[in-house]
Amino acid sequence: MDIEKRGTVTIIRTDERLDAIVAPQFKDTVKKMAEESALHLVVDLAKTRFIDSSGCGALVASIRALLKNGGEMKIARPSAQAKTLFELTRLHRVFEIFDDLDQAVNSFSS
Amino acid sequence: MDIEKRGTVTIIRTDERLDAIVAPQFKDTVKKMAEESALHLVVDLAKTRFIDSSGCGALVASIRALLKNGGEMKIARPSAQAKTLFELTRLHRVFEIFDDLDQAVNSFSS
Amino acid sequence: MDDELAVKIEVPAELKLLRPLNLFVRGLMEQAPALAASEKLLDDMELVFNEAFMNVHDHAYRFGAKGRLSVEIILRQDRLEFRFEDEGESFDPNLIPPPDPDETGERGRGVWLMRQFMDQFIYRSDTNGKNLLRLIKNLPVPGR
Amino acid sequence: MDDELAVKIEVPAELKLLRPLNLFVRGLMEQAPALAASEKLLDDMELVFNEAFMNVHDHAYRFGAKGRLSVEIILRQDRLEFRFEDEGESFDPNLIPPPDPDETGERGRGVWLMRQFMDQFIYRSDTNGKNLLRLIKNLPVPGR
Ligand SMILES: Nc1ncnc2c1ncn2[C@@H]1O[C@H](COP(=O)(O)OP(=O)(O)O)[C@@H](O)[C@H]1O
Ligand SMILES: Nc1ncnc2c1ncn2[C@@H]1O[C@H](COP(=O)(O)OP(=O)(O)O)[C@@H](O)[C@H]1O
Repeated sequence: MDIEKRGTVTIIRTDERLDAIVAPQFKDTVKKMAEESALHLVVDLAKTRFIDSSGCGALVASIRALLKNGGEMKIARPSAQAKTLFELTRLHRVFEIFDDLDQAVNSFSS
Repeated sequence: MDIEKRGTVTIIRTDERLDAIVAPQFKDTVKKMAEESALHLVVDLAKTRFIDSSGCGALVASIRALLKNGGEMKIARPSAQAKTLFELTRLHRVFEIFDDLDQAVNSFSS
Repeated sequence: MDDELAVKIEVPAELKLLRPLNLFVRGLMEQAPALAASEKLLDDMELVFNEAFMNVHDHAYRFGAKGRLSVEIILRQDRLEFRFEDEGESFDPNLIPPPDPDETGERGRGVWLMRQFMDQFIYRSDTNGKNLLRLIKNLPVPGR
Repeated sequence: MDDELAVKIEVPAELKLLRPLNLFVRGLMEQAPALAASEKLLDDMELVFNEAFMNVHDHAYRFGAKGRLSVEIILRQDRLEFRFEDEGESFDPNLIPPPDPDETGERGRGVWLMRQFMDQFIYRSDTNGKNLLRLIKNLPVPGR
């Protein structure tokens, strides 16, 4: 997991797997950032080959923490596996999802 | 495994693992080429993270088949793991080993 | 692969086993032509395996030390089966509601996802304290 | 990792299990600090595991169908042990000569390599037809 600032947007890049091993750390990191400021966050899944239900749970917890604190969250570059999972769990209606990172970064309403 | 011709030199590139699964195929391929012509062969191990005793056996069988038919064999870019193994089994005295592919290719005595 | 390939793994249901087991199962499945031919099928089955493991970890052994888990993988040309046997808390999967599509909860998607991806989800809790979950997927047989 | 981590795997000694098992063992070893700290140690232990598996495949079950193999991996902070149990042909490792340094034979390096990399190589053939090979490596304990 690594974090990059691009103007007013924060990009968080997840590793190869977003599973129960790393989901708690991901969630805590985003929550902490969300509480500090109204964050514009892009979760860049480009490197993530595998995401499970706890990964989905961490993304849901993250977007809730952001919205509560006046922030916003977008998802960029999900794998085919992640897309399938978001659609099955109907999270594609909760997340705004982009196949292109720049589009995700430029999509915030400010 | 893939094969490239560079002038009079043939380069054979092994995959991530040179183990009992692929050693027979490797050996057969080299033997066949060795019997067709006096071959100048470089075995490029750059992609090979893991080699075991059957991989070593296949390399030994290959060099023997080449020498018998007037060919020569060099080894290029072994991993640290492969180097350790060649030294322990004293095969570093049997093989001519290069850390650089071009040097291996240009090392043939013709 | 003409015959049946059966492997059995006994581990403590600890988090640090999750990824090594996933690597093993993925590697094993890649040996089966019907699975190797479909990245999506491999992904789906890896997810199911992962969810089943995590449920034993999170729920069957939710109190205290993580107990033993026995995993069997039975691979035939036309069928893949995972068997998860634990000695922890049991549950009744028929009482687990499907996730509410309008709820954005953090949990409660695992059992439902497994059911979506598998052809059979069979859970049995024995009087001897053992719980067995069988997850069965029919595989497409090429050329039939 | 304070405690002992013990896992047991039962498989047919078939070639197609080699890589999935190697992935599992490598992944498991990476969970142990003393092993994770050294790529060389991980490589050495992966090689030993691989050689031991292949010997059961090639020699214990050299005739006909590949029989059952039980592999145990016992990981402590200061020690790694592999146990390979088969029901095939037995042998006397003390009668296996070290490889002749001037011989360029294709085979005959496995047992010797395992002995080089491990602290203990213990082989026992039981009257009940089971052969057990124990391969033990003492691990460097950080800060001791
Ligand atoms: N293997 C299991 N053993 C005991 N209870 C389980 C098991 N799997 C699931 N459950 C129960 O079913 C519920 C739903 O599980 P699931 O759909 O996987 O969602 P989650 O794991 O996120 O809670 C769990 O909260 C738990 O009460
Ligand atoms: N697990 C085993 N069961 C039976 N015989 C074995 C086993 N391992 C090794 N051997 C015997 O010891 C010999 C030497 O083994 P090894 O050093 O690994 O070389 P290789 O496997 O290349 O022959 C084998 O040829 C075989 O006769």
